[in-house]
Amino acid sequence: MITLAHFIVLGAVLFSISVAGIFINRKNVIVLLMCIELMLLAVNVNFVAFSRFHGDVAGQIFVFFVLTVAAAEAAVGLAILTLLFRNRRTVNVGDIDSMKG
Amino acid sequence: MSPQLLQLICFWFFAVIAVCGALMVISLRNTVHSVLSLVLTFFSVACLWILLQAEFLGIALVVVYVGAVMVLFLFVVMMLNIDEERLREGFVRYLPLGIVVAAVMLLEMLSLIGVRAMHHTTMGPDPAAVAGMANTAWLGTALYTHYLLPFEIAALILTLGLVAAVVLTLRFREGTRKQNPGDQSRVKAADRVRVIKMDVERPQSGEPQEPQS
Amino acid sequence: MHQLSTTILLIIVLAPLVGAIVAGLLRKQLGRGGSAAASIISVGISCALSFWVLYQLVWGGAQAYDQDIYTWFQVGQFNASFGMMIDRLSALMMAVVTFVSLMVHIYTIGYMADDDGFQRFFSYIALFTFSMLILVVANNFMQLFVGWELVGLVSYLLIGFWYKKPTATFASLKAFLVNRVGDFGFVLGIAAVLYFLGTLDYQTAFDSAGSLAGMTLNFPGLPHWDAATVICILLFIGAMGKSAQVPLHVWLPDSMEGPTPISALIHAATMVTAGIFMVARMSPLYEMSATALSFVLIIGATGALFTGLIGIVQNDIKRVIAYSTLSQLGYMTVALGVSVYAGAVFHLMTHAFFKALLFLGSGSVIIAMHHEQDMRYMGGLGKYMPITCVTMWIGSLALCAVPFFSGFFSKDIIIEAAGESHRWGAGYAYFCVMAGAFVTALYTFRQMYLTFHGKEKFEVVEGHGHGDHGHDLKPGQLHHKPKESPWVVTVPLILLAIPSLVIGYLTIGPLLFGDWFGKAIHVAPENDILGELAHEFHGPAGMALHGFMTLPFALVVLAFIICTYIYLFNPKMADRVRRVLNPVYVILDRKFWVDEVYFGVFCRGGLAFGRALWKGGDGAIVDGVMVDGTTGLVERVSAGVRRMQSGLLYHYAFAMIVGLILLLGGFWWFGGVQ
Amino acid sequence: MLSWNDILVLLPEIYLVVAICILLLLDAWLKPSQRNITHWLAIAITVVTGLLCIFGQPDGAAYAFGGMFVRDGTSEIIKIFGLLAIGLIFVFARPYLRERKLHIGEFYSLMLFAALGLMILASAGNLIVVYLGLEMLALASYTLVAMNRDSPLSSEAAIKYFVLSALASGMLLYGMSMVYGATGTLDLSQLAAAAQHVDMPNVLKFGVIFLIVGVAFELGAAPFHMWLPDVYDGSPTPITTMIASVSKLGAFALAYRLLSAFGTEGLLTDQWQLMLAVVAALSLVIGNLVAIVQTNIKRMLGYSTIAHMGFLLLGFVAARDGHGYSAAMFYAVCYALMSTAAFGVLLALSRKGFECDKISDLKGLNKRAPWMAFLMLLAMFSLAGVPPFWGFYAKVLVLQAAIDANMLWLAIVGIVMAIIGLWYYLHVIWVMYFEEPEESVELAPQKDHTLRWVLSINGLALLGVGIYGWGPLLSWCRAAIGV
Amino acid sequence: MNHWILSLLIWLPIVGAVPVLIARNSRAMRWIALAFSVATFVASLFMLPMFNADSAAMQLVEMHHWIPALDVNYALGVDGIAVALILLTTVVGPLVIIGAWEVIKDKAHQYMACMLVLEGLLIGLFATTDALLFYVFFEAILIPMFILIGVWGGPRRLYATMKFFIYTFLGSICFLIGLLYLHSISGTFDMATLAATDLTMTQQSWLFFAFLIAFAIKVPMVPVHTWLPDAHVEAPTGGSVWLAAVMLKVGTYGFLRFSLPIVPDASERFVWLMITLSLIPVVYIGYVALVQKDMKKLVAYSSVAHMAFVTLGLFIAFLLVRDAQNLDAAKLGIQGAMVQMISHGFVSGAMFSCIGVMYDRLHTREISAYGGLVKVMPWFAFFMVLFAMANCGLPGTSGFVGEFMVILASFSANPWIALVAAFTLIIGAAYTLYLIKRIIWGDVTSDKVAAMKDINFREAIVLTVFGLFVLAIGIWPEPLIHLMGASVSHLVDQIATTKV
Repeated sequence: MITLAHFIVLGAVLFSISVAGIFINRKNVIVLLMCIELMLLAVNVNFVAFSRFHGDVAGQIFVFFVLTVAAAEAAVGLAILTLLFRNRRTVNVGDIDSMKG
Repeated sequence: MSPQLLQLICFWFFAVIAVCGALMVISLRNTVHSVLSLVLTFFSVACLWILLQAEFLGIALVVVYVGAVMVLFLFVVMMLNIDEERLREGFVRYLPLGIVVAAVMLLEMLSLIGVRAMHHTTMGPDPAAVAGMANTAWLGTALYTHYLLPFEIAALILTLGLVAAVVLTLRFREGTRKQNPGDQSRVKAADRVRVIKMDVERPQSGEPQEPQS
Repeated sequence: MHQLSTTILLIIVLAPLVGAIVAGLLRKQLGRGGSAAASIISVGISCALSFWVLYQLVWGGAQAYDQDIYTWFQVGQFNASFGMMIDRLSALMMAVVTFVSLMVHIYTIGYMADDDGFQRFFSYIALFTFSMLILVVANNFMQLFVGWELVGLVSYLLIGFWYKKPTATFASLKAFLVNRVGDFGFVLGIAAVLYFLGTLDYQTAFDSAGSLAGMTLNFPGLPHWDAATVICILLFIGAMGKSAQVPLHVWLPDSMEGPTPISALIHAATMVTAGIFMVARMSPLYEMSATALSFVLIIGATGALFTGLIGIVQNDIKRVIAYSTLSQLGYMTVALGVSVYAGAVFHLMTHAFFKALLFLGSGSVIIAMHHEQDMRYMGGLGKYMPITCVTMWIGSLALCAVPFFSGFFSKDIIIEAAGESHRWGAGYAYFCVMAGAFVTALYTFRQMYLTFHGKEKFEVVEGHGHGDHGHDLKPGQLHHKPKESPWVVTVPLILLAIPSLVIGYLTIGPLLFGDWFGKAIHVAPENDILGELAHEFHGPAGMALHGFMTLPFALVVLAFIICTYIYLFNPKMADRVRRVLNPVYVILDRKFWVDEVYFGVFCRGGLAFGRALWKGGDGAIVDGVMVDGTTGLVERVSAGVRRMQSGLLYHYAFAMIVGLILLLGGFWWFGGVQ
Repeated sequence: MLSWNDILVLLPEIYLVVAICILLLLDAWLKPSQRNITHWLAIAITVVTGLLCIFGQPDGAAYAFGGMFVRDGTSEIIKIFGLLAIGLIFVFARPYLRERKLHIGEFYSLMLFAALGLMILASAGNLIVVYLGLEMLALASYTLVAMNRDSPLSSEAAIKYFVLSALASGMLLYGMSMVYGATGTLDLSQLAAAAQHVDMPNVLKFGVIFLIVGVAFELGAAPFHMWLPDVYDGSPTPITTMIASVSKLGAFALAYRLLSAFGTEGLLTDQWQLMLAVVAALSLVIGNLVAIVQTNIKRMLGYSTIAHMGFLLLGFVAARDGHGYSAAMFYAVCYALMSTAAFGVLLALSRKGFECDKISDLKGLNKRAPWMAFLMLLAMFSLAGVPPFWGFYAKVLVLQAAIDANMLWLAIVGIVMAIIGLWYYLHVIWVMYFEEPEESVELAPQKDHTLRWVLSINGLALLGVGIYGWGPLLSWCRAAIGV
Repeated sequence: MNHWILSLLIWLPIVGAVPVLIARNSRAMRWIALAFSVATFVASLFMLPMFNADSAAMQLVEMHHWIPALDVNYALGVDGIAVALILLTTVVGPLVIIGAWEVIKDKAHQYMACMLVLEGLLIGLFATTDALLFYVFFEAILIPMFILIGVWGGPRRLYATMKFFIYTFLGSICFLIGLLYLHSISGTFDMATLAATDLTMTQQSWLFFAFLIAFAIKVPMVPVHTWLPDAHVEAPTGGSVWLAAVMLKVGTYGFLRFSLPIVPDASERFVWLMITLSLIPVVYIGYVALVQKDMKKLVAYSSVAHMAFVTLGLFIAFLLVRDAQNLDAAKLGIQGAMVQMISHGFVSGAMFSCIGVMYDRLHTREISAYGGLVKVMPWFAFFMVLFAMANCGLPGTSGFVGEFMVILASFSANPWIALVAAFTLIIGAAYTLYLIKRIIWGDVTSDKVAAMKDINFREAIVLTVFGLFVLAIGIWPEPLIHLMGASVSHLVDQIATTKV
């Protein structure tokens, strides 16, 4: 039967995958953003699982807010992305290193 | 078969799909494809939640994320035409590193959390059911009573997001020609044609005459 | 018994200071005459008063004076004051100092007549008189040291008086530094006195001198030396510097770069004898340590003979006298060494007169020769300048200890004392002083003949008259015949010649064999050689007559004959002798290479050492390694760290994730898990 | 549910929200020429909010919305100084923005949103509220950083800031989820109690590691500091000022709320102390070392911020008793105002077409504008921690806290780095005072009188507080923490 | 009861800096600056009758709570030593201002302001009895000095200022750590209380080294002395005078206020280290000074050598008190150190003023550029020789007193120490008179030198005042010694009492 461990491990796996994604995709910002979405997803899985485990509503509420904020963040983030693209004609973060040192 | 077993099967089914989807997100060459696989992941996770009787969040995830955020992603991806090739280069080179890091991460996390300890902690009964109402109602009451303040703040954050997006993207370009129907309909004949008397003359040779606008 | 008045004593000491300040600071306003007058009057006053004081002490029945004037510092029970101890010893010194100084003042009017530094010179010598008096009247070690250093300062200023001459400035520096080497020991000596006796006051120290017996140094890392020996030797090192004892004698000959009056006053009559005076003053302490006295004896004897030898080969008229001074100081030191302090002071006095006379005389010669000092260009001056010649002869005979001359009595006593003494090293000393008598005569007569007799070795080139001294002239050429010096020069000569003749005869009786010095000089009974000598002393006349039959006189006569033959009748002989004795000649001419060694080791060596420390220590190690090394390291490290900030987004992300992993791992490692 | 008490406690925030909305609407109707109205209005709003914060302050702590919202001394201090910083930035920024065609109403509304986020964060009583406040602050910051839309640099800075910050908040959330999982509560006031007897202690500690990561990121402590120099460098100077002052106060608030929630004995045991210590030491070293080689003064100050955050962390390291927290708070406040002063001078010196951001741009400032040079000197000496300036006492307090906590080695690292840090601050002074001005750049401060006066007050405050004011401030901080 | 005069002394010059800065024309500005510094001097004279030299207690006490939270107070008070040093400061103050009168043309306002602020801070440093306040002044002094050297300094001033500032900052921040450590032990910053608190040997040793680094750099002692020559060489005359005359004393003052009373046992434990560190410069620096080509460097090095006598005098006290029970000798040594401090203040200040006089005329400090000055500027030569003689410790000048006393005392501690210390008689005379020989005596070397004018009235005032003090202390040091006597005895008692 399903135990807490299942979900926590799933969350951990998703988290690790997102980390791996960040490591592997060094160019494409959009994929980076998606990896972060994955990370948030992992978080949410944890929350829901724990909430259910504790029989406490707070966790699910938190998930609700995370979703909301993530939406807003996505909006802003993509806006910034378009801005960047407009200025740089690329979303390849491999080329974006005009500030260093 | 017992419901527990069924649950377990379902869990494994969706979990595997979710993980595969996640892997595809980070590994597919085409950005659009990765977005779509992300959608897949979300979808299956939503199913997992519903499996946990968190129906509202499951639906919300599908609606809000799949319906809005991911579409936004797709939109952006389409809007900015990106040459995939350059974005994916070095993928293979970094793959091992990525795997190692992820593995280490996972190892540390699991060992620190001590999943073994949790392995026997089964889920309790559905709290909503205990409270005697549907999950959504259960969530809603909490949200509008005890969590009113965060709710309001979240609203403000959305406003802020709106303002931010507008600030960043909306721009009035100089030199763009816009129609103004009011002016168009308000126009008079005199405004359209102006009769000019010109005395006859020949243009100076050498420099070409400016065309009258 | 009545008390001497403090006021008068203060006047004696301070009058020259006032004179110096007036002459120095108001030199523009007063002009040459004014400042000369100022200083001469001031010194005259203190001279007169000194004699009055001496009179009071000897015949007026005044009791010795010992009082503090004001407290210099007072820490715990240590205190140092300025004060005066006037007993017959210091009174005698005062008299001698002020008298010679006065003579030199007068003489200077003539000698420095056409020098730009006229006023400056007067203010200096007045200042010197003041410093010397401070030293003489001191009633404690601190003040003694003050005077000690002040005379050193003035001597420095005066040797370098003609600051344009590189040799002069060099000589002044040398004099000061060598003296400082002496003072180095002297200060330690004073410190030792304070440590062992707990006071700096003479009287207290002398009274408790007895307690030194059996005291020893005990400190970690030090042998248990006898206290008295340590004190006395350290103090004597100071005396060696000031009184130009071997091996610190090197500054005195060079000091002849200064004007001649200075050579007379400071470097013959007074300052250089300060060391002798000091030891005599400290007799109660020295009597406590035979070792120290033997040390004194050896040093003195060595100086007495060997410096004299150098004198034989000198050609500069003043240098001859300078070396003779060194030799005579050696005699005095020998006297001290055999604890005939009175004899030392006696010889000090007589020597002051006749040596001042000799210097001033040579100065007068130098004037006549237009500042030509090389005796090889002189000769036959006797007929041009009779007074100088005669007075110089008197001085020379006194120097050679010809009976009835003042020098005889003092020197003969010393020789006899050296013979009588049983102190360790006395035999060596006896030989040295005896041979020294011969040597003295040798260089003295040589000098007299070369200067005043024989054929004239200078030529007179008739040319444009006065004003330019010996410019565009080869050495030994004069514009006009040498002539006798003006009265301001000759009068002091005469006035000094008189005591050179008679003072010994008059004073030997009371000074040596009467208990004239009283408590001022303390001689332990077992060292009382004078007492023994007193038995065969039957009045000065008898002593003088007996003197004709002694070995020293014979040596003098021998030397006289040799010199007369060589320098008067057979001048070729001199060169031949020199050729025969060439190695000896070279040794003497190079002054035993002492100067060269000192210069090489201390000056060049010191500078090289300093440069090494500077470049190596400060430059390379401290700045190079410590300071710049550190900054360089920081720069390099920061440049390295900086490269991590690649500007690439994903690197930043890696950094975060790696950080996270490390934190997790660290926590895991440090066993956060139960 | 909603009682008057809640309204009263939240009065400043509520007022601010309403005011922001009004400002937004009003600004939409104003012509660009009338922007000054918005300007003054925004300043007025800031001031009023500040006053509300001060005067509505209950003695002790007041709770609202069932402990979601806490209004205590700490939150009061953070809010007041945050608003103060915002107000200063408004004043300093106007000429700069105007000359760069950035003087838009949204600037003000976004800044005020940031302020609101800070205020919520400062008095959050629940992890959810912490998160929301943080995000509000963050979103406003991203937008402001990217505000200069035509500048590639600022959009680059924005994307870096955004992505990394999102990553960080992801980790933070993960930590929160773990804490929640372990304790079963999101309420900060109950965490300490719950933390004492948890059946899954590892999960809790594990979660707190992630929390620390999140905190470290917000502070900009190494190795989570990478975003900071680029953001300082890329964003328009007023925004840099905002990041350096308001966000740092926010970061402190975050750290304080999260770390203090667990009490001082229970979880901040040696490992945690050690981790914070390592992070602190690392940021001290990296910040100072890299700052030395900078030529761009904004970047240099960015690295110096990293170093300062290292110092600030010393306070948390030593937070066995409240002294550490109060020292850290003192440091945060002090740092906020030092950076407003430093950047204020840069703002005052920048002109149309001339961005004063190279250190070499300050050459011979003492000749051209002695007063500005003097103010910069005050700021630099204060940042360097030379008495009798304010910054010195901040350093003293954190060092003392570290020593009291037997972390002598950390204190020594601190001072060694302070000495190295001295170098680049002195270099700025050196350039201003000891070098001749270049003919090419014309260094004339803005004519704006309000700016000059306020800036002067801000600069002199660094000296004044150092000479007298720091005592009261310190006791205020201590009272707020409750020691 | 609160006294006011110390606060007056501190703040008068600092406040005076404001009108100086805003004064319109530079002539008025100079007079204002002079007025304020002279006023400070007069005020310091008024301090004397109020002060009772027979008591070792802190007098003219003023006390306001500053930071109750940390028990930091604005606490002022002076004993004899502090009074002497304050007088030194207030005397030097007007002199540097006169010395810079029309010499400084560029940004003269700021220069004078720096001078005044520096004076005020130094007075504050000597007047405070609160450790943290002391530290604040200790550090704050660096700022005007930094600006002085940096703005009006010579060509290599970047190197010099940075070296100076970072060196000293390093020292002072170690001091700070020490203070905080003390505070975490004793919970107070009051120096008297700190002197009374018991400390274990370990604690004392830590503190001792913290203090050592701080003050050794300030003094400076070998091997952390190299900032001084560079700073001096680059500094303007006024800066050098302040640096040499007063700022170096800050280090030794710190030793006798912190190391001696607060950590006596550690000081005793490391006394041979200190004595060695004090004896090395006597020889080492002496030789280094001998070969300098730049006269400012030479005098700077000689300062290092002279200050070594101060530390020597302070620390032989431990041998004398603890081992030999020879309290009088200990007092003698410490007194000597104190007198040496004051005397060196005047002598080195005067030396640097002289060098400034030469520099203003020929704009070089190369010794080789000069020669035969006595011919062209006899009055200057007079003063120069006077101060040179004081510098090599000639009796009758102040330079002699301190060295003499220290040597006397050190013989009682151990003759070897005295032996090395007395070496200064030779080497000190060597480098000083070698300098004199090269610049004063000899024939006029160049036309430039021949064209040099003798000192003008203004310079004459400065040099005369210095000269008077040098001679006064040399001829009659007793008043000065009496002024400090009680405090010195008290210090010896503190040294005698162990804390573990």
